[in-house]
Amino acid sequence: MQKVTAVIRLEKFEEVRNALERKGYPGMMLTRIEGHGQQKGLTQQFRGRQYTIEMLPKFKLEIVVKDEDVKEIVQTIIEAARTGSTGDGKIFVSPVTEVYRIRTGETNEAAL
Amino acid sequence: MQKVTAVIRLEKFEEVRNALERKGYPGMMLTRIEGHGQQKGLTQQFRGRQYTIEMLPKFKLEIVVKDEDVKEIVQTIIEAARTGSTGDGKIFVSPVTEVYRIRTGETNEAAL
Amino acid sequence: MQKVTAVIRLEKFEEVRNALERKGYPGMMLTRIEGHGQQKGLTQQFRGRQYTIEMLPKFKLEIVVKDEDVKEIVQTIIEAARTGSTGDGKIFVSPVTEVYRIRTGETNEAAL
Amino acid sequence: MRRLMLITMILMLMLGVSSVNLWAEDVPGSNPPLVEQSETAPPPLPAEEDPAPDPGGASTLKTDPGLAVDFVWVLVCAFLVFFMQAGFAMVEGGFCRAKNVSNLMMKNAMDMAIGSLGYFAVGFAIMFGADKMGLIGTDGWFLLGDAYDVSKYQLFIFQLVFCATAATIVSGAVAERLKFSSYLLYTVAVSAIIYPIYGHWVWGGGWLSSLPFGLGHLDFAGSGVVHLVGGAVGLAGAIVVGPRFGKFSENGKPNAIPGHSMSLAALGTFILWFGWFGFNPGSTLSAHELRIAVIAVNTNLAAAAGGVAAMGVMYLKSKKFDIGMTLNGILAGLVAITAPCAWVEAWAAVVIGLVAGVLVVLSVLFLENIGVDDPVGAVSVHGTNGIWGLISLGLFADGTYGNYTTEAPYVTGLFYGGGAGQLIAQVIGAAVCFLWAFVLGLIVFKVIDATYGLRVQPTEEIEGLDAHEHGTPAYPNFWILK
Amino acid sequence: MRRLMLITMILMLMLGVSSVNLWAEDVPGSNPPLVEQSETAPPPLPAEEDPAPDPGGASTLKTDPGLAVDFVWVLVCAFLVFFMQAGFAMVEGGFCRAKNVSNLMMKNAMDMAIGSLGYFAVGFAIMFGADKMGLIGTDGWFLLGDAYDVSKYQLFIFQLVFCATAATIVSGAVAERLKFSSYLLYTVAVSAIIYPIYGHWVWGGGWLSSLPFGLGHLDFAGSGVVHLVGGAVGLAGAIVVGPRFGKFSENGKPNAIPGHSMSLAALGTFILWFGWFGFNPGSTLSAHELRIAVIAVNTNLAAAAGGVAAMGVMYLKSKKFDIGMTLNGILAGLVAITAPCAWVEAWAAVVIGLVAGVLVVLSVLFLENIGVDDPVGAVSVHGTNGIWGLISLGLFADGTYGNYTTEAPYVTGLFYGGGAGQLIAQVIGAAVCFLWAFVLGLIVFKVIDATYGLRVQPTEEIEGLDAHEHGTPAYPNFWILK
Amino acid sequence: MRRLMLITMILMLMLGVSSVNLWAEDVPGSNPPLVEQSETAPPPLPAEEDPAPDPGGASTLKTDPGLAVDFVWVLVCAFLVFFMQAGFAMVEGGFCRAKNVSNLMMKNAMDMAIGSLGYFAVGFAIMFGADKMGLIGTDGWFLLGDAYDVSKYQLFIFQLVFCATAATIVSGAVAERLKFSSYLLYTVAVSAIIYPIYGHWVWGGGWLSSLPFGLGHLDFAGSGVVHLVGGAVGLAGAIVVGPRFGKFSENGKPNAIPGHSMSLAALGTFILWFGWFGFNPGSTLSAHELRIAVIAVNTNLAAAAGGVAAMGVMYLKSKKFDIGMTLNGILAGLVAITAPCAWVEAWAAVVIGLVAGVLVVLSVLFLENIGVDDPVGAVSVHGTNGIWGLISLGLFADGTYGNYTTEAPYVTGLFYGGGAGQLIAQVIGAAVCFLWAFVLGLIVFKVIDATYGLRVQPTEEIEGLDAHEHGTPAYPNFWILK
Ligand SMILES: Nc1ncnc2c1ncn2[C@@H]1O[C@H](COP(=O)(O)OP(=O)(O)O)[C@@H](O)[C@H]1O
Ligand SMILES: Nc1ncnc2c1ncn2[C@@H]1O[C@H](COP(=O)(O)OP(=O)(O)O)[C@@H](O)[C@H]1O
Ligand SMILES: Nc1ncnc2c1ncn2[C@@H]1O[C@H](COP(=O)(O)OP(=O)(O)O)[C@@H](O)[C@H]1O
Repeated sequence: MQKVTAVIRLEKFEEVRNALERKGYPGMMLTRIEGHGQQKGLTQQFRGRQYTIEMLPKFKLEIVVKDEDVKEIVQTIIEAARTGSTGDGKIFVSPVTEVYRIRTGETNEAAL
Repeated sequence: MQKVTAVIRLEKFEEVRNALERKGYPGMMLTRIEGHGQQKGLTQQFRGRQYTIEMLPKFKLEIVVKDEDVKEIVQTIIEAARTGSTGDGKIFVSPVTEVYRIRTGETNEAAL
Repeated sequence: MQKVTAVIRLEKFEEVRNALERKGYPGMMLTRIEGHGQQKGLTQQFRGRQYTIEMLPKFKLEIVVKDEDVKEIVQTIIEAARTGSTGDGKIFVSPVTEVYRIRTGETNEAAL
Repeated sequence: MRRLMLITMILMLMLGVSSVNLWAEDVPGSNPPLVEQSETAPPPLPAEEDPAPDPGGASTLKTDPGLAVDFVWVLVCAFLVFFMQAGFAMVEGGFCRAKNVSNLMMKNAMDMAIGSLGYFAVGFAIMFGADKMGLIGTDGWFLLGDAYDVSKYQLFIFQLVFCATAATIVSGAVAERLKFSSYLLYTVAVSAIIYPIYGHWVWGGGWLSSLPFGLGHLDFAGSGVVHLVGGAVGLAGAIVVGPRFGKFSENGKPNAIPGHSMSLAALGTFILWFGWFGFNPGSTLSAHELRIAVIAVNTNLAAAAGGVAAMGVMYLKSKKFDIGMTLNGILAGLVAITAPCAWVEAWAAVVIGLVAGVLVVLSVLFLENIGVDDPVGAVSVHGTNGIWGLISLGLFADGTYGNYTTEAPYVTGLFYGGGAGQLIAQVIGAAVCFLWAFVLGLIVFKVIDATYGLRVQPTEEIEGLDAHEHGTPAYPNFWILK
Repeated sequence: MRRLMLITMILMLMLGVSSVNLWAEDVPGSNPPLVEQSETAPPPLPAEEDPAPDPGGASTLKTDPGLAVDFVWVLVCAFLVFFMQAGFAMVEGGFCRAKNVSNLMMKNAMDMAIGSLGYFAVGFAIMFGADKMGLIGTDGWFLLGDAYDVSKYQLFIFQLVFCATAATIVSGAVAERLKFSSYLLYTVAVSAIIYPIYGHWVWGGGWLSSLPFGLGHLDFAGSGVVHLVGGAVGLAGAIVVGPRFGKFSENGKPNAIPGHSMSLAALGTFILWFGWFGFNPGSTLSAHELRIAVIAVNTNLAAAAGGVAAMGVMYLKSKKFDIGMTLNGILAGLVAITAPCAWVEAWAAVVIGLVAGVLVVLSVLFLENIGVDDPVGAVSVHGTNGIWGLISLGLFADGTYGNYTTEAPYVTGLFYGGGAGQLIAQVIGAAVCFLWAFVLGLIVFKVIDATYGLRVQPTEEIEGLDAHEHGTPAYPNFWILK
Repeated sequence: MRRLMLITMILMLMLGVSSVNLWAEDVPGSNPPLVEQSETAPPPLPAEEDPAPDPGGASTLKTDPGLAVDFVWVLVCAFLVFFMQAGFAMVEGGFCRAKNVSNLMMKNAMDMAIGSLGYFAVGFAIMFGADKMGLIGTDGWFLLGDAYDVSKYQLFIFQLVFCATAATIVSGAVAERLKFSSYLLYTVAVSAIIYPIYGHWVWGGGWLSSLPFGLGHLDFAGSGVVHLVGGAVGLAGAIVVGPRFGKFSENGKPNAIPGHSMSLAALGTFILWFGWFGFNPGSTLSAHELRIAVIAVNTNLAAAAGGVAAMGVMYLKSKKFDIGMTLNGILAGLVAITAPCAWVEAWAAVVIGLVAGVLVVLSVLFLENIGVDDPVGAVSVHGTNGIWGLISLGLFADGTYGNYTTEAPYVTGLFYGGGAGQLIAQVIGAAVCFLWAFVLGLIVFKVIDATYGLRVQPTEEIEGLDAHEHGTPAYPNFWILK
């Protein structure tokens, strides 16, 4: 099994979630992170003094899926999350060796 | 080494932590996430207009342990976190290749 | 490719980020977590009743890099994040098999 | 549409002018309400043959030592009304999202600031200056000259905080997407023109106060002058600027966009309730009208009843005790009782409040269903219930209190055997008020939109007005979700 | 236990009745306190041969033009007391968890709303209507008939906000687990029955005010009538509903459950302190008692001393400057000075406040140690210190001020050579007050529990009342931990 | 440096003493301002041959029944000023980081509490006791003896809340790094010594009020006595304690440290604006000066103008509508108008406010550029604009109002043909005020630093004062970033 980790824009989350649900992948973990990449920060100011927010709010989405589903998931996310400007985010795929469902004790693909 | 990632209910965290501590695994990272799975969302309303919260608050627990400890850890978490209703969460195991302790520079199992 | 995950003190983040940037690794995900390890908790009180905060606020930094860069990254983080007291944090390295850039669809090392 | 608006306005102005011509002489007892005072308290706005202006206050006091307590009363009430600005800021902030809170705080602070200067420069003169044909006042600009007088200054501070209230109501209706600079322009228009002109018609001795029905159009503390004006301009603003991204699904179904802090919203509601005790009882402009006690009781009971009714209706509908709607219900009760507060008794205040609580729920849901996005319910609270307040006066006035005086003629409504006269005056006033404010509001917002741009860029709206227009996120230490 | 309660109550009522029989004629100077006024201010509650009710206020003013300033004073003070509702909402909200904040805001808004209607319908009549055997008032229902009078309305609004305060105190003690609908029921009981009946005994001309000790039981602004009543009902509620999940470990050790916002808690404390300046000085019901200045000073000094003492004690115990306890200490000082505020001098107010600050710390820790979970310390602040306030009056009253009048007989306590008479009256009153409110509270909560269910489901409590009872999380844009 | 300070202070004291010797007899009309009253209101501070102290108030009222309304006015205004404590708490809390909010709340609560006790014990006696050589008052300790009098108590409560304001201003300037216990010590010093002595010089009949220029140094409601004193001590504190970690980069470049809640900061600003309506108009100490209406108008317009100017300047500089600076601008306008509010007309108030808004921006940026870290801008708001307020009085006073009286001699400034006399008196007063407060502040903070330690440990500062000094994080349910 694989974990697909996607960093996306906050405002794209609803679209991504709906797209994934339509494809039948409801399970996920959503984390609010701050990201940094090529996107340039925002200049802000407080009581007349300027500063730059280099870290911008993003959502990190983690979905554990069967190996064969990775391609489709990645494709679905890319389509739903793309705006074409810097800051659209990235997707990382990494191996998962075991899965358990706490409620039932089922394991691995049965637990997904 | 392996990373054990467990998604659990907020209110189960204390029990899980105590159970782990009793078994001698104090090190962990706790993240507040929003999860989605088979558990159905909550219907809420704001100024008369209803909406559904599909993403429910969960804790994600990450513990890096020696390969041989994975079984016990998983078992401990499952026991402490189970309520038997949907939304109890899942556990994922994934490989970790190197570990460093920042304070001392120790590495791998010595650093756990 | 590898994911370098570092748990560091909140107040060390700026230094670590600057050090990484100087070395040319701008991309990262930052998550606010609560950590537990050897560092002992803080005794707090509310309306006269004491309690201990066992989980202390930390930042988790995740950086995905080419295999050959792992050493340097780890070294850079260790140097910038160390204070020498318990609670300095840990670094974990784990494999990443695929990377995609959502904006362009580029993959793997080209997407980093 | 523009043509329609212009025509309406011209018609309305003509109606005003002709009414002056027709009625001005016919109605011997037609008094500019605020100028009338109980015998113990001499008029704050002196009559034609003004005594010399008295900036120090010594000679004014000599004419009536009882004025000391009147000044205390009016000033303290004005301070309470001022404090309502904080209430509006908290309610609006609480009902909107965290990413726009700095913006809303700035809007609420600056409509008070800019509104103060605008009303000081021209608004007060238009509203309370020497009347011209029942339409407009014409002196007292910048409080200069004869206006440098303790009585005039006293009237000014009280009226100013009312004007600022009218201005601030709008900010809720157009929240989370209006450009800040456009908001400043709009504030000038309301505080210097839209509000004072209409105010002159009712409180400054203008034509509405001399309508030949009942005792003329009456509005004790401003269900119409303040709240309906604010609500109607807000409706115009919400229509012109359009709904927020995400408020309506593609199929037009309205979505909930929950506000970021119920504690601030509740605090704001309490502050408004508190301030309303200055708003309504203070509008006697005299402590020698002991009727202030009745006004205070009515104000409180209507608020209570409004909250209970709104909560009840929502509970029947959804089996939830809806906090947002309940708070709106409290405010609806307060708005509704504002016009009739001095002329009704306690049980009637309860009834007026109950109706207001039901109306606000219906109005909020109705407006959303027809595609109007009013993030905090300002139009329903202040507009819909402003109208209800004006009308309820014509129904429930019980004939125990006169036209800002304890002397006869008393104000009597339909249910107390006063006939339909007062009710007609109220309906006319409500209609004129809504039309005036709504049409002028449309014009102002359309003009700003066409010339300057009314709405922020989409990315600015999505990332929040705070980051883009102000550079200052409201809660930088917290992990914010939306 | 029920049997015990019933017996206690019957005994208490008998005590009341017999005391009326025994003492009513014996005590020639026994005045219903609020009815008594200084010579310059005629009584707001007219005597037997009432003049015609005066809804407009003109004829009332004619009887005494000085009433204008009295009305201003009483109304402004009533507004300040009203504002305390916001203070309670903020303190309670701040001291509880984020997941229950919408619920607490609703409770605080609705106890004002429902309480207003209940007190309007029956409470006021019971408390201040024509006395029956020293036990209960019997006219003025719904403010109808003769109650439509500016003086009656003035008294009503002032008393109403006191009643709402008593009601709202309880919501803190039962916070985070009581069903909202049960809370509404309870509010009706307190505002329409428990509070008004006891209030009648002390302020409405009832039997406690004619106790044959000292000048009868005295309670200037309500350490007993308002705060101890609220605190004792709260204790009953906290006992019946039981502690929150997680408040006590399996071994019974109490755990801290930190409140979600110290800024709101502090804001609430400041608002309460501010409102108390209406609560205490306003209770003269007359601006012609210049003693109001002394009352204001005492109120402030007791608050200050309470805060300093609570902070000091906690610092000695834990080496921390404990904000929660310090804020409680300030409120404790305010509660304690409420009864004696008009009868003591400044240094005594400081002493009373210092003792209050120590008492509140001991009381909070004691109650937790015996298993009572009072999330905000309402019982310790209002109950424990309500008792202390009543008693301190019997100790420190210095013989410079009479029974709501500047005329003799003056109130003199033990330390000023007045003997034990007043102290005895105070102890009796405190005991009766506690018993009455605690027993009635037990009955009300037990009955609700048995018939309707008092407490929410465990999952609702764990996930928060906001999500389940109201459907509206208080802070949906923030990443919440608990 | 210490030597310098000592010399300055000695010089200053000598200046004071000699001025008394030189001028005391020369200036026949030199009145202690607060002692002077309009004819309708007898002096609250009785003259030499005191009538017997009157704790009950009956005989005082008999001397003048009009006092009832004066007492109401002064007390209500005192309550409003008290409420400013909540405003300061919210502004300071909002402008600082979440990890220090409990600490700031405690500071704001305890400077009121400790300040109350300090002013009660010695401050009031020093400030308003029988004058000794124009330097210091000498009776009324602990409000005992002859001070047990309704007029004295009334004066005490009003002055006390002013004293607390001066004390609380400092907490903003030294926020986020000062030890809490040191703060308590400092509070005692300000409320018992620094503030009362200077206050005596201006308001207690001391030497500055009898300067032989104009009508002596004038400061209507305390731009100098309250705000400049607070601001100057704050400056001393900020210098001695040093900047927060991270405020300046290694190269000395100042960094922004954003505050944690703009909604609280805005709320606080509204509360302060509201409270200022007690601060300024209430300082007549008499409702029989109808000039209070003018004062209220001026107060409001200066605030409005200050906000607009600060926003405008910042917009020109950065193209952002800077909320923090705008709120500071509003407060700057309020501080500046505090001294001249009774002596100028509306347009001048607008000008004074506009200048204040510009000054505050320049001052904030300047102080940061020279390395002073004042987290909330207290020095710029209260110090810089306190000076401007004092001076503007000498420019704009328009000769319509006298020395706390409507009687001549009137106060007239440079622009109204009054010559430079009053301006000179103002400049002298401003210089003395700044020097006195700054030097004493330096001494106090240096002494605390040397003996006891002024600043928390670095880890405490990094992890937050809340966790270490109080044990109570302000927002434990939220995911906090910094
Ligand atoms: N090497 C990396 N490791 C981890 N996260 C990364 C890395 N590079 C980018 N990211 C994440 O992806 C987000 C988007 O990256 P960015 O470079 O701004 O977008 P784009 O690639 O579309 O231009 C960043 O905010 C960060 O959270
Ligand atoms: N495929 C998945 N990938 C990642 N996280 C998942 C996945 N499925 C479930 N989860 C996480 O586990 C949580 C519990 O899942 P759910 O299906 O509600 O529980 P249960 O399996 O007990 O019925 C979810 O809230 C989500 O955070
Ligand atoms: N086994 C582990 N698995 C996951 N995270 C860990 C583990 N051990 C430590 N951590 C993380 O590292 C942080 C620092 O650990 P700690 O033992 O306090 O530091 P140090 O090793 O410097 O003494 C912890 O707060 C926790 O978040």
